[in-house]
Amino acid sequence: MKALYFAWVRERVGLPEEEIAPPPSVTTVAELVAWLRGRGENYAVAFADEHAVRAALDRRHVKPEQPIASAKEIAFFPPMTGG
Amino acid sequence: MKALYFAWVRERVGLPEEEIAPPPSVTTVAELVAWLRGRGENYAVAFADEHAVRAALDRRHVKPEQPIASAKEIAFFPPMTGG
Amino acid sequence: MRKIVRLQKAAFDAAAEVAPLVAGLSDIGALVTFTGLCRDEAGSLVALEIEHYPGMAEAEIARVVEEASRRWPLEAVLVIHRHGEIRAGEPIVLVATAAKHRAAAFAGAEFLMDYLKTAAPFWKKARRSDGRGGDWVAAREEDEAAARRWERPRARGES
Amino acid sequence: MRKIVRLQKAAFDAAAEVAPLVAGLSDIGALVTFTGLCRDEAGSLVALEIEHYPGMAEAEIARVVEEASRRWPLEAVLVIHRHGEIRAGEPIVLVATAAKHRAAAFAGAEFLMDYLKTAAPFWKKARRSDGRGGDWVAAREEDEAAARRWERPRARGES
Repeated sequence: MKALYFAWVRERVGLPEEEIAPPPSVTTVAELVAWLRGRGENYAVAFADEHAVRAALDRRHVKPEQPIASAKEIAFFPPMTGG
Repeated sequence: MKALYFAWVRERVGLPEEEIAPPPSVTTVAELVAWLRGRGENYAVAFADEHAVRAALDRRHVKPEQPIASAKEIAFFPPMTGG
Repeated sequence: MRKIVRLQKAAFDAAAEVAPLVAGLSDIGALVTFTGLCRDEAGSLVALEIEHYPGMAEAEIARVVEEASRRWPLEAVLVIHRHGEIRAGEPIVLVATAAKHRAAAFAGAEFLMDYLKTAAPFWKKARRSDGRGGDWVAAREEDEAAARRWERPRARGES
Repeated sequence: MRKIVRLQKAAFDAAAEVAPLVAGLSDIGALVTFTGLCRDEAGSLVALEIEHYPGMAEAEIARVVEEASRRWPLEAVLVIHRHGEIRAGEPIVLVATAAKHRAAAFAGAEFLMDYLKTAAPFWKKARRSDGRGGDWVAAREEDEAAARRWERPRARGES
């Protein structure tokens, strides 16, 4: 699946987007975050505070407990500051 | 004192404004309305419904119990419909 | 606070009126404008004839603007209200408020409109397309209720 | 309901955008516009860099407009949101709502702004006049609170 990073999550990860292939044991957004955290210092820093990062699955806001199921795109970002 | 009439109060009275000289026994807005009512059929019709007519003394909204005191101008009109 | 208040017969262009209100103000985050228009009521209304109480209308609007600026941190306020004949589709009233944050600008504009509706001495007579003689527009209980909600000790966005 | 939604880098002229939204609509009594501007924060801010999530930003705005039109009898809705560099004093977002009566137009515009602030995927980075590297603007708890008030079953002006 495709992972997108925005704002300071993007800056800390160091990438705007990438293809990721989590193992089958990763079934929820929270589990995916935990898995990403283990991929390197940059991810560990970006996802250090669980409550600071929001997620969208296939472009819809989701909670950490949301199953990833067959989503094609997941995005991580800080709380929004538009308008 | 000067009396002003607006909207359908003006139409029913038949005048936009006039000089009036109520007797000294007329001390409040409500008493002035009662006195006007006795001045003719047009006034009786215009002031038939006590709750339908609002008043302003020297250009400030007032309640019927307000003393007229030394006001120079009194206006009568229906509820406002501006904006 | 910058302030523009005007009564006039002539139509107005909302954009042209609002531009000078905020010109040069660079620390404004929110600008709310409200334009009240003459509805044709599904084609049944040709025009409104708006009567006003000269002198008191200006005084009441000034009082309401003053009260709004006491309640919210507004940087600029504009009120333009027309009188005389207003044809369907034309603007009747323009209110604009500018503030650092949007809660104050929105609340200020709504407050001004609610009070203009119920406290400013203007009266509307309708001219109908069926040729019927004009009827005076009745005051709406909803407008009275809208104005009453500001009587609570403090409202949202109030500082 | 007439609907205009656009994301763009370019600045916009609020008046020029709103005119076609209501052109030819003669049974509208209320037009509310909200312009969100880039504050210079007492001279300390030079510009904002607004990042967005293409695709999702459009989808979220469409969803929020849809929800507003379900809650209030709106005749026209416009949302324009900029991204990229926005200098102090420039407009960032424009929301306009038109309805027969003002309660719906005001409530619709406030609702749209509260949701754009908290649900549309945009992020602001500030460029400061002291040359400091940009800091990401933090979300305001007031904005979250403003959005939450619409979660009540029915709000004022709702039909």
